[in-house]
Amino acid sequence: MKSAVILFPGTNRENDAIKAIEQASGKRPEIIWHGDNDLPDVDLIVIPGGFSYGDYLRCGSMAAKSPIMRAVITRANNGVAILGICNGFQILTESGLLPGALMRNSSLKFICKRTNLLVENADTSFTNQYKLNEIINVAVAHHDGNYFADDETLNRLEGEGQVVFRYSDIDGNVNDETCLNGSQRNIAGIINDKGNVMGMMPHPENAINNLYGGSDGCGLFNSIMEAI
Amino acid sequence: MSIDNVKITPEMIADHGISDGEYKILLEIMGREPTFCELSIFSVMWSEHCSYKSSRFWLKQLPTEGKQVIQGPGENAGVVDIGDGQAIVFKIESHNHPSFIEPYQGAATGVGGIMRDIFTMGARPIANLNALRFGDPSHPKTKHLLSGVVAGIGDYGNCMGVPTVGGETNFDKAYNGNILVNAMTVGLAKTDKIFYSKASGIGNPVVYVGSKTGRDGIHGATMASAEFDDNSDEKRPTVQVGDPFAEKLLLEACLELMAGDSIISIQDMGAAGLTSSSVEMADKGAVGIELWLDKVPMREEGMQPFELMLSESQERMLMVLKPGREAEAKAIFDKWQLDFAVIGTVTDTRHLTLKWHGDVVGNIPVLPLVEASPMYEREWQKTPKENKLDNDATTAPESIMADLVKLMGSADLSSRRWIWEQYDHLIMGETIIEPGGDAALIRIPDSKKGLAMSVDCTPRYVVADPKTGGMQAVAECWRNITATGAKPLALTNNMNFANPERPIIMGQFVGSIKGMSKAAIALDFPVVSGNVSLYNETKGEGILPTPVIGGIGIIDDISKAVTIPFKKSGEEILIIGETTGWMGRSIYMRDILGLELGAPPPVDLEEEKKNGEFIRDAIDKGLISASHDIADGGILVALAEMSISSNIGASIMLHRDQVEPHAYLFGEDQGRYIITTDDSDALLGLAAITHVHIAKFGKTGGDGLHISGGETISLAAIRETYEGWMPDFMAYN
Amino acid sequence: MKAKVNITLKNGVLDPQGKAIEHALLSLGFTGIDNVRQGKVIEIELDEDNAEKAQADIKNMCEKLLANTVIENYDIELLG
Amino acid sequence: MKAKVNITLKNGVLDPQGKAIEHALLSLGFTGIDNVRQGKVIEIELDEDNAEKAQADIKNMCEKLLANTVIENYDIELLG
Ligand SMILES: Nc1ncnc2c1ncn2[C@@H]1O[C@H](COP(=O)(O)OP(=O)(O)O)[C@@H](O)[C@H]1O
Ligand SMILES: [Mg+2]
Repeated sequence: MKSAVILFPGTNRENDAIKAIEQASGKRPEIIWHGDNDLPDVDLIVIPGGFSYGDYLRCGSMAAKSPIMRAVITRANNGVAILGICNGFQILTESGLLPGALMRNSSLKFICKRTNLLVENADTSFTNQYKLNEIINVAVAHHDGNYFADDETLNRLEGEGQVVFRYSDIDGNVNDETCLNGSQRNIAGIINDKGNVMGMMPHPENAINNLYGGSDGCGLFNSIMEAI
Repeated sequence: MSIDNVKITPEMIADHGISDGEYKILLEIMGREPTFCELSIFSVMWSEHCSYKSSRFWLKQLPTEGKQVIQGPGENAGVVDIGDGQAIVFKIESHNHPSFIEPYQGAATGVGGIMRDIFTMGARPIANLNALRFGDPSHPKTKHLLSGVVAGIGDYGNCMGVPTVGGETNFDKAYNGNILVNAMTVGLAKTDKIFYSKASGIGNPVVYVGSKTGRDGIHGATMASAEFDDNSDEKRPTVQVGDPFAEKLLLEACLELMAGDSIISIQDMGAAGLTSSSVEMADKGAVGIELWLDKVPMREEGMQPFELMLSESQERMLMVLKPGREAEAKAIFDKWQLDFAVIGTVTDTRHLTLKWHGDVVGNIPVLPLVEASPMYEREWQKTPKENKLDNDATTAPESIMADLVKLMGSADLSSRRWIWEQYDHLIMGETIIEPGGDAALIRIPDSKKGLAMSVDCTPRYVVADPKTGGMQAVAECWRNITATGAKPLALTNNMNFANPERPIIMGQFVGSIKGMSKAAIALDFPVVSGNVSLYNETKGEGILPTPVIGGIGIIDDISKAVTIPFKKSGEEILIIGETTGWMGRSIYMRDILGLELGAPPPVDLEEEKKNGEFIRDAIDKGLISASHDIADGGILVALAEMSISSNIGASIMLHRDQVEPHAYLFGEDQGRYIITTDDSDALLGLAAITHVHIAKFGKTGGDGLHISGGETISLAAIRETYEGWMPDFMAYN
Repeated sequence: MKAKVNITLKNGVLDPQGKAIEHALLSLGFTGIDNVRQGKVIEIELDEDNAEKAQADIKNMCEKLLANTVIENYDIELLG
Repeated sequence: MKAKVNITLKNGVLDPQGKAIEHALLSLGFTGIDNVRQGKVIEIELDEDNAEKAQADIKNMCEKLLANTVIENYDIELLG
């Protein structure tokens, strides 16, 4: 499996993603600079976490307009698997590859903590190694993860099984109390209608190790290997 | 007319904080009247902040040697060998005054500054810590300051992608008018790729990189050393704004350039900006530097030479490159969208020569500027010793568990989760022990090695007995690192004190240095870097003496590291170290009885060392399943923390014949650990051989803390107050 | 010519910042306040004297970058 | 009554956001732009008909919460 990780000025979780991909695939992804116009021939493109362009103006807004994103959009339309994590998710919504927007956390504070996620769709290229309604434990680390879309969009996402992860408790309860950032309907991760572009705020790439941090994130990277 | 053609008046001299005596020396050095720009340079270089004039004499007494030390104090940061060709580069630095004036930006730029000190030496920052002190929770400014400082530290470190893994936070009315924000950064470098500030090579280009220069914080360095008065709110425009995004780019660009071989020397622009960086580079290299100030990238119009020399605009570096390597270096900074400008050259004059569109506006001999910088051996007075408190003076409580609940929900002992959840403590994916334990532990990437880190100080001990307090701070830091199984390697320190011109304050400083030195020698825990912040005093009200110790240690195999949560029910709980029930200056005395009396607990360095070595050895042998050092609040607080973090209760037995129960449970004797094991025979055996005090204390299990034959309290009740205090306190802020 | 762009959240879009400010004001003891919303202002100096042209340029900037039209409205003021 | 508070950075205070926006606009191909600054607008609905009183209230809110007067200026517009 060949993969690429996109690097913007201010990206800072690229090595975490690279480690996770390398661990799952045995192959190191290529790092692609934001100013490039072309992408190599790859099966997976990861847009990692961080503060692209300082997260100034709106998170992900400037990265979404960078030259490389035009190439990413083309690949997305051609069906290449694209995963945006955290800032990557924000960039995907800003570039229109995923619906909605990520707003400031309702607490207004940056929040770094482990949380449970309910896997609502285990039938995607990114989640096939999980079971439906499985609870996984991964960390979030963001200031702007408060997912917003209008009701029509939300209903459509839910109706089409495009909501992949929701913030929950250990028993899978999804409610205001388990919604750590104010996201509508506890949405933590969504996928596009074609099933090849996924965005999520939590960090599976920081949960790939049994000794620390847990290994619940492995399923996601293994799923991609399985699908490709 | 340029200000540099203006005649220097006595008012200007006074405004620059230069005393009559100092001005005389200045005239001798210059052999003429200085220009305004020169006067400004002397002013910042001779400020307390840059010259360490009150502290230098005493700092020289700190032990700085050890076979692990690659670079001690005197460079941007200390460097310690951790084997395998790798080194840890670390330092702590204060940003106290700026954080009081503008907590968010003050704290943020503090973090930015210390990170630059680390990566200017060629190390990639891999962890941040911070030690914070605020005023009384009921003081009207405390909430605002706490929320701003934490957000500032978080936003800067989070954006940089460096995990903030540890720290400490205290509240005391002594900090009402002077909070303390001490930030520590730990970086990883290769031992053969450490960069220093020493300039060399006559004719080599002096290069400016990073953000543009504005009128930020002009006279900030002198402000940082001046005692506050009621007008300090007026000094506001000197606040600097941090741009963590620019710093992230600067970090990546510098490390990329450092991977090659074009840099001769490099120095961050911190306090006193271009002045102190150029003087330092010239001084270290015994060369001169000529700067063409009109070439400095400027953010504002009409900037004058002295402003360029004094500006504290953030996110800038100064380097000397090998000749002919400018283009290669510029390409890297262009790629990262940062300014790059050749602004001068190395000369053989040993002068700092400043030119402005070709005209000389300053010409100062570097050596006298540095060497004649004042050094005062200020008068000092010893803090009178207090007697050991007689425990009979403390009345036994009605309910030990009710007092425990109170302590666990107090400002100083309650959970700091509200703070560290605002810090990305997981980025880089190597965090093994997260905030909330003793030391933080991160893995050294691609290895089995772990790096333990802690920052510690107990000011209420230091104020009662500076020497003991200094020893205790070092010992506690060492102990925290030891409790994870790591071997402490070296420390950095941040000396935060009130006005040193008062002999009693200077005495606190001197006592602390003596205590720290003694402990650092005994524990083979040398000082490799540090920072001094004096004049933390407002209208005669000084802070508690606060010598913060930041330490690092290494564990060779992270799979052996031990954490504080209990691991399972039915394990034996033991106390290592002797418990005499020392109540003087304990949190219990202060917060439950409202008394701040008596001598603080003595630090027996022999015992400390022996007990620590025992812990490390037992952890290495796999005999310990959970361990925690016993500090503020004594045994019972430590036990409660282990229980809460694991959700496993404990039953304990008291040896009533020895010490009164409350003194036994809440006393703060030093050098102790609380541990669990499933093989107590082996541990007892090992303790017997090494003559370590060890006492069986109880067993893990249940959903509460239970004193056999006595009270029980549920973990839920403790957790509620423990986790509740800070969120409640900070609600709607 | 100087332009000022006001960017506000669309009606119906949740405004966490506005809400938090409202809460904070209430807890500071202010009363009778409602519907607090936070937006952005961006000021730009333009090397363009023709107002119509400037307006068009800024509009273009808004659509391309300055505003996220999924959630935000913008309006442009030219300050001559 | 509705009030609008404009909050801007004081002159000479570094504006990293403005700087980044300027960069981004330039790299999108816009030219002739300079000195981009970003500020905030806060809109508040007030249960107060007396303009003078409203102005005083809002000023108080600015000093206490809305603006960081160390580095920011604010101005108040009442929208009747
Ligand atoms: N308390 C201290 N103990 C040991 N070294 C110190 C202490 N305070 C300052 N130093 C050393 O003095 C030098 C100057 O410190 P500082 O002014 O904080 O550096 P910088 O300007 O690089 O931030 C550094 O090498 C620092 O490690
Ligand atoms: Mg430095």
